[in-house]
Amino acid sequence: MSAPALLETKGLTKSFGNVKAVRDVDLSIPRGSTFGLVGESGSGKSTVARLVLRLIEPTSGEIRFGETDLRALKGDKLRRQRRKMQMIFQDPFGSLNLRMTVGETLTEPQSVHGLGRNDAERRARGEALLAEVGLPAAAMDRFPHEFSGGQRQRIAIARALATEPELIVADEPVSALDVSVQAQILNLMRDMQAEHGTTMLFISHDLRVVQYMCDQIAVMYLGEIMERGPRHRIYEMPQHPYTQALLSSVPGSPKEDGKRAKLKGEIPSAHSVPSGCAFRTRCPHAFDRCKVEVPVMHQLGEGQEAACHLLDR
Amino acid sequence: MTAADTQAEAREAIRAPRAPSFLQRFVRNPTAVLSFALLVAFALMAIFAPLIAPGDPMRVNPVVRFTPPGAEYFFGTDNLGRDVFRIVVHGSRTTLLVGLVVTVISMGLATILGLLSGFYRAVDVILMRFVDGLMAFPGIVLATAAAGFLGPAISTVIISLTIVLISPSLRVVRGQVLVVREAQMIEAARATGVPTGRIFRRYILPAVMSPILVQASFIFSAAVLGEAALSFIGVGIGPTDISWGNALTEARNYISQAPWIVIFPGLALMLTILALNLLGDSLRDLLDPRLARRR
Amino acid sequence: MSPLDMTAAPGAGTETKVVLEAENLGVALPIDGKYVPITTDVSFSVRRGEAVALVGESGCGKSMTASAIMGLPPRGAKVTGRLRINGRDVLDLSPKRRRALCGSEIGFIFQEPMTALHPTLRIGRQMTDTLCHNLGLSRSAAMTRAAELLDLVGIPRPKDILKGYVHQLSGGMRQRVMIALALSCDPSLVIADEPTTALDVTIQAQVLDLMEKMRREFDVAMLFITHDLEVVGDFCDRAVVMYAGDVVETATAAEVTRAPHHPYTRGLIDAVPGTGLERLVPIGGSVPQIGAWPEGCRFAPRCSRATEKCAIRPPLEGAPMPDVRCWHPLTEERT
Amino acid sequence: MLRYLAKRFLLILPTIFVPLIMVFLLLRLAPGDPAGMMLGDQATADQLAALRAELGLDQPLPVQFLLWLKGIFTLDLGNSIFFREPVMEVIPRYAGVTILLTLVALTLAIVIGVVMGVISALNRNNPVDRGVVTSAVLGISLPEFWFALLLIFLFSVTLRWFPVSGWTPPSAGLIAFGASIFLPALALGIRQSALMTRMMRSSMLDVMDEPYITTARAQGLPERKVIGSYAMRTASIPVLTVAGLAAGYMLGGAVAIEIVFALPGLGRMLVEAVARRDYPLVEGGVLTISLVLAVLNLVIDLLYAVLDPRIRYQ
Repeated sequence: MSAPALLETKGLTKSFGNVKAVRDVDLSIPRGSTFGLVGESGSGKSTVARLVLRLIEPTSGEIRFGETDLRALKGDKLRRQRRKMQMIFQDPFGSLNLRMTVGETLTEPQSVHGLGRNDAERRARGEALLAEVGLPAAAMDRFPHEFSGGQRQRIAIARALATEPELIVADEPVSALDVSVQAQILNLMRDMQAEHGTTMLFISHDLRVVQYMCDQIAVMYLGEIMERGPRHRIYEMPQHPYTQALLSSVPGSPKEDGKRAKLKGEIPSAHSVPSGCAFRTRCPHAFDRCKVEVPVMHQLGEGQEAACHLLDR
Repeated sequence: MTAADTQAEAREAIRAPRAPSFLQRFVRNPTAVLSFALLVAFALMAIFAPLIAPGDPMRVNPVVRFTPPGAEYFFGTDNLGRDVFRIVVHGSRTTLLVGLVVTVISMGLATILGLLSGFYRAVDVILMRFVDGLMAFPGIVLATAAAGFLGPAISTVIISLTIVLISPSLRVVRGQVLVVREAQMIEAARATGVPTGRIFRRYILPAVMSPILVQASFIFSAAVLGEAALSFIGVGIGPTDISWGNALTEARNYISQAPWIVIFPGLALMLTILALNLLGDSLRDLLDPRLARRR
Repeated sequence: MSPLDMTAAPGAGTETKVVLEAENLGVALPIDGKYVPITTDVSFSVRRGEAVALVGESGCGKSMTASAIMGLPPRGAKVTGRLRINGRDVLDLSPKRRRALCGSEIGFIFQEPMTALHPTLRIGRQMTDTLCHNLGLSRSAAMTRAAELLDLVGIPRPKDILKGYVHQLSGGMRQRVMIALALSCDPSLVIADEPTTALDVTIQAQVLDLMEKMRREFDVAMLFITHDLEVVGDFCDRAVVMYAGDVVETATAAEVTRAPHHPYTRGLIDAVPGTGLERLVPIGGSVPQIGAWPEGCRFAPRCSRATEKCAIRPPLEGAPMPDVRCWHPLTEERT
Repeated sequence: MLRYLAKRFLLILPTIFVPLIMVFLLLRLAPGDPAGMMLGDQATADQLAALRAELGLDQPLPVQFLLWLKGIFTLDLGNSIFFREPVMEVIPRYAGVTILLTLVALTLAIVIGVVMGVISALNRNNPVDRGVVTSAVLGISLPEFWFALLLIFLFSVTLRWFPVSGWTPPSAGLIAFGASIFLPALALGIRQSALMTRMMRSSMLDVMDEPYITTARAQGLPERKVIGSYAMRTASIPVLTVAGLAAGYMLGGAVAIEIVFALPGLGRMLVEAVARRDYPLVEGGVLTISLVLAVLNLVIDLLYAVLDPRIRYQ
């Protein structure tokens, strides 16, 4: 908890035209931890992933990576910074170059960042990476389409590890996989994280997966953080009505009056975010104030915070 | 211990057998092989025309005019007693030359402009308006007007066909660049820190090459057809040059007496175009990554 | 009896009539000139008022089974075995009479309502086409009925929605329209193919509630196809677990989700993160590809309990435990 | 909807102006003196100067461009050198033939394309389908002027079913008109109908695999209705998209067809004007073809919006 933050954002905001996809997001990810970002579609969680990696340009806000001001980096400096921060995508088929062998895929990050003294050394490291993710060295000369979905995601993980990054951002890394394979990849990522001490930003819509993987969790809704805190606080004593509803909507959760749904209505479109609290149109406790005033974060102890007017007293 | 676990979990054969290479699949595709062979045959015919049908194809011999096809004149003779076979063989030179030059120039330009257009918004807006304008407009009309101003000659045909055919090619290349540009592998490469130049070379160019190759065979066929049409209406190559289209210009007046003068040059033309279209079709099937993925 | 004026308490006095009965149902598809089996020996039944889950991972054959029951398998498919709907053998019906069962006796709910509803036809037109054809209603009567149905599934301003197109609706609304369409001709069997998979959690809960309400009101037999065991435990009465084209286990939903007997079902449960943080126990390897199933027990290569005996394919009935296709089923409760 | 139409209209402007600008530039930038070419060797210096002044060729290029633009907007395209009367009076005499020919050919191509495409798709991979696919490939490779000659040889010379050549306007009786336009329209439409057959076939195959077709079946609708009103509705949209391109292609193909069948159309007029170096008439011809195309494309865009509501509501 007291570990210094590796990644920190302040007031991170991104607009696409007149759609505000992400608004005022403050994150602080302690070094060596796994930080979970959960939310439904339109919550802006994947946009945050791309913003902190500077794959898209923020409209405003700060991003700090350790001592580095990421927003100040440009061109080649930014590119070289990428050695320290890598990404794993949802679709292992789309994120691999189908025309490159696994070997090329694994040596490329090393060579573009000047790691390894020669090709032989980089190739040896590629084979070591494959072994680490549980694939035989024979895979080096194969192409991505010769592998199953789970194996491809292993290759993507190996690629992300190739530069020994300090931060890995994983965007829904298991949601394209079958349940039985999903568990393999989750375990693999947990092991990697433990072994290398890598800091991880883990993005998912699946609350159970996030609970399994993450120490710190932030819940997003329509581009804003509703609640954040350590895992046990979020899952055992959620304070924000949205977090509560989200957790009790998971299939298998106890029903009230024989009903599963705790929320009425649908997620509003990002084009027309409600005034005041973004969640108020679906909130069972909404009152007049929620319409006019954006709630601020309330400190709830142990690092738990929630943005809701109900917490005022 | 965890590594052992991991390996046990991943224990699973890499999906064998290895996918056949492009060449292996090409050879196994009868349409591809047949059309390619036909094209090679036409190319050889053009190259060795003086050996296959020696003599001047324009030589007039009124004594034998309108001789039907037979052992002496395979394809018969025309109204001036010229050997139709010789005309067909020598005519392939013009046709294939124009087709090749137009394809190379227009595809080359289209690739460069298409890549630029896919990456620079300003270039894109201007080029695409231009392409929209040219795309719908009938190329023959434009080429006819051009021939009027520049005079009929091979160079005129090449210039006007290139102008006309660059638009559809540019569209194909640009469309593909736009698709590839949004592909997740590009974002992944950027996130890894791969420099832009390398992304261009290793990621984008290989991905747009296949549609370019396919498009090239269709452009080739369109150029062959275009040259023939222009020559046929008399605004293509000069009247003293030989091409299949030219041969048909006069032949059409004698169709009732000597249909063979019309049939053979046209047949050669059609076979060439057919071979190119079939080659394009089979290349498209063979190069489609979705099909390759399906084994 | 119209479900709209239904007053009887749900479940009261329902005779347990078998609506759907599949016996050794198999589907084979022609691939490269040979028939490759996609499912084999699928046997189960669904009674009136009951929700039965067909569970499994991708490629297990659950969707293929569903399309075979609908009579709409992919082109060239060969369907074998027996299939009875409301007591009638349907596999040898003529295509026309088979089609007549669709809509009127069987309703279908798809995973992706966005693509399952026609993009350029008004929603009203799609609903009335169905009502007119199956129930012989006039266009205007069908329109009134369609509006009632939309109201029933909780769609506000049904008359406006009927005039609109699918792309104008949100994901949850689309799935409500789909449900209304499936129920429009009062079928006795509803097949739902992953109806909530594409939806967000909070919307998924709403749709599951709606489906439960509709199931009771229309008193239908429901075949619920899903990959999510939690949804099975939450929504269904019984479950049929499929793996590599086979039924591996049939039991009550509670049994399947808490104390399954087949090692594969157990593996599926252990592979999903629960509330506990203990290390997940994945199933090694991955699902075999269609046409490349192992001989004998198809799960054996991934199974920790496999022995030499597993080289022989276990039957569903006649192995150590009834309704479990395994030579070494898990017998004791695991805690 | 109005916004969509306005946008389409703006997008069509380049279709009119790009070809015109190219012709404008070609004429001015080509080597040699246009006035000299038009008048021939015997022209006196005074005659040349007079013609240059009339065509505005004595002005600097930007001024010429503005004058030219003004001419287009006021539909004052000058006088035809050969006919010695305003271009705007010459053109209408020829335009009707070409427009009729193109419309008949386009209709023929769409009807053949849609029918054959659907038949082919519904018989996927059986002999009927293979037959259609093979004919379509042959059709695409068929040079239309050559096909026109073969048609004349077969139907006019050998069978004597149709006149060899010549034009009968619709006012002279529909049967005679039909007889005179059928072969030219068939020759002009054959390639495009083959293209549309392929398009319709693949689009139909795609649509038949769409989930909403399965839904329609799952609702118990009879197959005839599923195909006729559910599948064809969406499958025909891509065919419409290529209809605009096909129309352009046919206006061009009409040049050769008009020559073969000796039809007094714009295409033949254009070739003759080029041969006579009648530049104002050439420009007028190009302008007319551009305008016809623009109108056709607007009509197609309108149809598009009718068929696909997703466009209307954007």
